[in-house]
Amino acid sequence: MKLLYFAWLKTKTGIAEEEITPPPGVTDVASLLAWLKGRGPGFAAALADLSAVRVAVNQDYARPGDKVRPGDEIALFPPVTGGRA
Amino acid sequence: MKLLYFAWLKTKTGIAEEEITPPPGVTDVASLLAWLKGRGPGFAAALADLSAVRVAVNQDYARPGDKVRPGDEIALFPPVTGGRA
Amino acid sequence: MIRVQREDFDPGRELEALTAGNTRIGGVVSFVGVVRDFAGERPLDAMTLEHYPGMTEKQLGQIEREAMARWPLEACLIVHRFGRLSLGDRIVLVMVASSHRDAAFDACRFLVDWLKTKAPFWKFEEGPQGSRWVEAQASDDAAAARWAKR
Amino acid sequence: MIRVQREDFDPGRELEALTAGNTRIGGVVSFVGVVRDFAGERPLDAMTLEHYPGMTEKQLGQIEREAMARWPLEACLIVHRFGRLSLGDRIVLVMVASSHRDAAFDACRFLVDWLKTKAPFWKFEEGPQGSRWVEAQASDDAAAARWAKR
Repeated sequence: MKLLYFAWLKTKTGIAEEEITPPPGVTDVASLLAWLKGRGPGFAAALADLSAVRVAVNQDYARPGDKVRPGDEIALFPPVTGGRA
Repeated sequence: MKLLYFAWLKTKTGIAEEEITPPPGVTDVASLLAWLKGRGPGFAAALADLSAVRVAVNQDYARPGDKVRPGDEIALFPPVTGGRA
Repeated sequence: MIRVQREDFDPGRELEALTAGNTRIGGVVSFVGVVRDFAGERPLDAMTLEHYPGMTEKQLGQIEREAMARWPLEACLIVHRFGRLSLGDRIVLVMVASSHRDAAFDACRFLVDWLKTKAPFWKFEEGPQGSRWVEAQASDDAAAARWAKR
Repeated sequence: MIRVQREDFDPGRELEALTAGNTRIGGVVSFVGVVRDFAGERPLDAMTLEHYPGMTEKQLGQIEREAMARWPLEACLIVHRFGRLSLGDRIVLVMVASSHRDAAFDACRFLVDWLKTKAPFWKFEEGPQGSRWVEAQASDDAAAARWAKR
């Protein structure tokens, strides 16, 4: 499973991209985030407020109940802030 | 008083621009149009349907009751048809 | 700013000129009107736009001032051509710059709707079936009426 | 058509390319987003737009197909820049061509509203008071929500 981090999620975790193999209990977005949170202080800080975190699975926006599978590309990022006029 | 005609009002009257001195009874747009209508067959044809005629007095849109005075620039034209997309 | 001219215009260059040096501008909304073929209605080869010199500038100026009063705009430009135009030629440019995109969109649409009912232009179309003065459309009056103040 | 690029774009040339040879086009509505100074909030020197390559193109493509399905459009273009941008630089171009001006205005505004809530871009602003990641605005979600189908 490939994980990508953007904007301040990249800054706080210190990671842009990584390959991971989560434990068997990780089957959806919510359980993935819960597991990531326990990986260390950087992750705990980055994921402290999940209302400020968006998740994409295979480049589409995903919700907590959406499934994650080996081989998926999962991205974590804050709400988007493109051109603001 | 200067009269201007545009689009098919110019075609039907055969006049683009003229200087006129209407009789004393002509004091507003409505009486001016009534008087013009009697000036000949071209004018009668051009002004047969007044719902298709717009009038401007000194380059502002005017209504039948608006006053006309010596020295005014009066224009007669059909409803405008600028860019139509 | 208002311009009534026979020559074509360059929308990219107009955008540069309109926004140059104003760092409060966050969005620019433009409308470019083009001579199109009314397929299904009647084919068109070319057309001539007649206008009323003097009144055109006066009316466009009034409409522009109205837009500047109703929305927080940084800059505004209307360029309207007259004379003979062929299929695909640009007719009109309306360009509105603001800090806020909503103001720019609303003001641009307001200007385009009003242009079509207030600016003294008349179209004379030439096609294979002959030539004729184009008649006004009730839908244009309806489009302008949606901006009437209540 | 979708383009995500570091380089600037020329709105005039894009207009030419988008409309060339299509005589059904009667109106083109464009939005150009520009890096502006948020006077009163915090001054800005420059910013960097980070994006998610691949997802950006996918999301822009979906939004564009949605617009083409909802309105009778002749052509559509979205160009979005990324990387470091200075005050006054162009960020994004949305250009929509149609036979009918109402469709072009509606579709362009729809695209701009959705871009700001769906396209994976993040702004990192640099100013005299330091640098920071810009936070999302609730007003952008509200703007996109007005297009939700009922």
